[in-house]
Amino acid sequence: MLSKLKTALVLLLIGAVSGGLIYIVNDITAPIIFENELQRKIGFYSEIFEIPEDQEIIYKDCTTDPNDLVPIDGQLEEDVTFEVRDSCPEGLTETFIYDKADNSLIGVVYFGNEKNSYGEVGVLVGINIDGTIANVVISSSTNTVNFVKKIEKEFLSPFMGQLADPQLIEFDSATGATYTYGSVTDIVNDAIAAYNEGSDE
Amino acid sequence: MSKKENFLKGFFKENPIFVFLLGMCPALAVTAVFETALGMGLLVIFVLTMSNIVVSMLRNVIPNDVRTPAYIVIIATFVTIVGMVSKAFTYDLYLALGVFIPLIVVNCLILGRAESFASKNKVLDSAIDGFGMGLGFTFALVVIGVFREFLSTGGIIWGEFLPFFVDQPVTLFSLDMIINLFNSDFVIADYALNMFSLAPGAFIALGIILALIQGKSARRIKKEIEIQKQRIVELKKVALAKKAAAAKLVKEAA
Amino acid sequence: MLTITLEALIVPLFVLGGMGLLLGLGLAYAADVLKVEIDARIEKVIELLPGFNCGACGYPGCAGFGEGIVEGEVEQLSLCKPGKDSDYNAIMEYLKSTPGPDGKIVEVKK
Amino acid sequence: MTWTVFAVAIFNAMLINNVILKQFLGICPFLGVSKKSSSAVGMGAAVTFVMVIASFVTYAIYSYVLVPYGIEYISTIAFILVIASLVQLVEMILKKFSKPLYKSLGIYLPLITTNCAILGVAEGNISNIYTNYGSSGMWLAVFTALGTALGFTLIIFAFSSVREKLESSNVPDAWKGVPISLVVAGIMSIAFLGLQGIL
Repeated sequence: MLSKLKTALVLLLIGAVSGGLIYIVNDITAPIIFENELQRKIGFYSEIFEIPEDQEIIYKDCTTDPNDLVPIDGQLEEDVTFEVRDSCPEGLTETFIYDKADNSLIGVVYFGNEKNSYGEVGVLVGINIDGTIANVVISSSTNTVNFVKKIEKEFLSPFMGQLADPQLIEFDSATGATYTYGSVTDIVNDAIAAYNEGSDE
Repeated sequence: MSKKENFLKGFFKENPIFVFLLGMCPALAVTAVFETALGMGLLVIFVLTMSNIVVSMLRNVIPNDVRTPAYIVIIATFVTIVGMVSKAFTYDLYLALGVFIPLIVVNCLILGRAESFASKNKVLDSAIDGFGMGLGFTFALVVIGVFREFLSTGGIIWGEFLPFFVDQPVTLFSLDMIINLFNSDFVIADYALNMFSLAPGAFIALGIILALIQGKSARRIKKEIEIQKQRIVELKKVALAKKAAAAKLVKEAA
Repeated sequence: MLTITLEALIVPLFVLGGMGLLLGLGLAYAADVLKVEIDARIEKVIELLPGFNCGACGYPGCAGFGEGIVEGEVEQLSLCKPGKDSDYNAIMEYLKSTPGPDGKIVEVKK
Repeated sequence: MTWTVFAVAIFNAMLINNVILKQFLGICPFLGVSKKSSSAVGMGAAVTFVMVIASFVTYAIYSYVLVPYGIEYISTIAFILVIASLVQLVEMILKKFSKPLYKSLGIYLPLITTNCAILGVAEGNISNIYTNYGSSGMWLAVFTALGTALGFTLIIFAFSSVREKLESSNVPDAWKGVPISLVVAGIMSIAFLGLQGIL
């Protein structure tokens, strides 16, 4: 019995030490991970709306309490055409981007994630305040690297400047990488639908 | 075995992937691009060295009954730590490797080294063994990664997943550079063999590399056998000549 | 930066430690209750094998390969890819010097 | 959740996202234990058995221990510890009480601890199923595990049958053994690429 107790005690000690070690490392890295994700997000938003580096932005997300991330002080402009909804549109994350200096709305970004036969694609669709598409960016992907690169280079820029209207939007019909591009167009369609639904209210 | 031999054996003589066929899952899954292969290798080097050191330190404490669970806990701790660190500092690499970071735990190379080397040897030797084996593993991954990335894109790019030393991704080498000396608007990526970045290409690329290695060793063995045969033939000749001479002597004496 | 609170630290410590204690006791107890007498040579041969459990020999793990060797199914020890000459020699010598319960000696090639 | 959801989960995990040919999990036993089709079937059965049991257990640990205490970050270590101990226990029980069952199934069990398919499915279930479906995710996870395991068995059996034929064919020295087998696996993978886009 004593030897069994010793066996169990050794496992207990190893388990406890590794638990403590992992806790400490997690404690050190968690804020860095959080900060990195924040920076990444802001980087993507700046890229979509071509915001210069010295201009600071704040954003309001439909999933998280915005006060946790960046405090918004002052009043929002009254004549903004959208209402910040309580819940996200189905399958998308809706984020409102504001200029920090005067709290004016810059645009809306929709983030969608779709699974296809090659893996997953995460796409950010930015829509300007005048209703045109600002940019479409692939933020994360487990799809074939070459296809994604090709799409980023050739097939995302045609979206820029198009009016965000389900009837008018044009997609490229002939691309080599059908699955990846199909996922991108699905998310763009969803985002436009969500945008029109939101702005009608 | 000297310390130097112990360190170098992982590269060629006992290369985990090319010779022992251990740790094949990452060798196929994360080698579509050279950089992810290198990143995976670096993580494995750290885990293998650290777990070898700790297992070797505790080799007299851990009871035999719970050897495997104890080793697994030690390895899993370091794997969790590298997972967190890579998420914090190389987020793109973390995303690209995905589920294969936690799966380092069940890489048979690491548990195998703990069982077969670290549990029987001193701490320093185990550390050297772990580091050398990890380097050998990384070397093999990088060879496969370079092979596949070159075939599937026609070039090698640095800086997309491991953002060290450069701000923007840099093309280290590309066939474009050579072809564009003669023909100005040529893009190799349009003619590249995309299959090698997909699942079937992984199997076939590894098959080709293993066949190259096996072919070389097969030829060497064939050569050795031939040399041995020749030596036997010569020995026979000498023996025959001796016999003939002896017979002659007998004859003359008679 | 480092804000380690004792309450938060205790949770992973206890969960992993508790799991270790529970599983360790359980396994040690089960090993006692569920013990099966097998040929002592099999255990020794398994110990002499590299222990990678990679399955490259075509047998189900090192245990299967060791059993195969002692039962005379295995023709060549070099099927075990991670093994080295020193491992093979050790196994061959051990099997030569130790006859089984029925007095027979197992012979295997490298 | 209806039965179609489960059927789709099985079909998807078994054929479209095949664990070996698409996700590259469990390659070690795939190359090692496929020289004879009888041992391949044994390995497949052992994997199916453990994978289904493990998906129940990991679900329980994840949602009743890790999430309530907010320590999801130790999931890898907790999962592998429990799976490894469970496998060892099942092996001991089989060895004690049923010799024929041990011969056909139990001897493959130790290999499970170094088979990344088991832990890979458990880890994948966290990100794909538990976070999206919550408490109703258990059965979906179990059926995904079942489909994955069936896909593993199917492929390893088909592959071992091809390898048995390859043994007796005249292959150049350089390609003998593993290299030609890898090319065979690559061709099988091309065939399974054709199933993509069905769902």
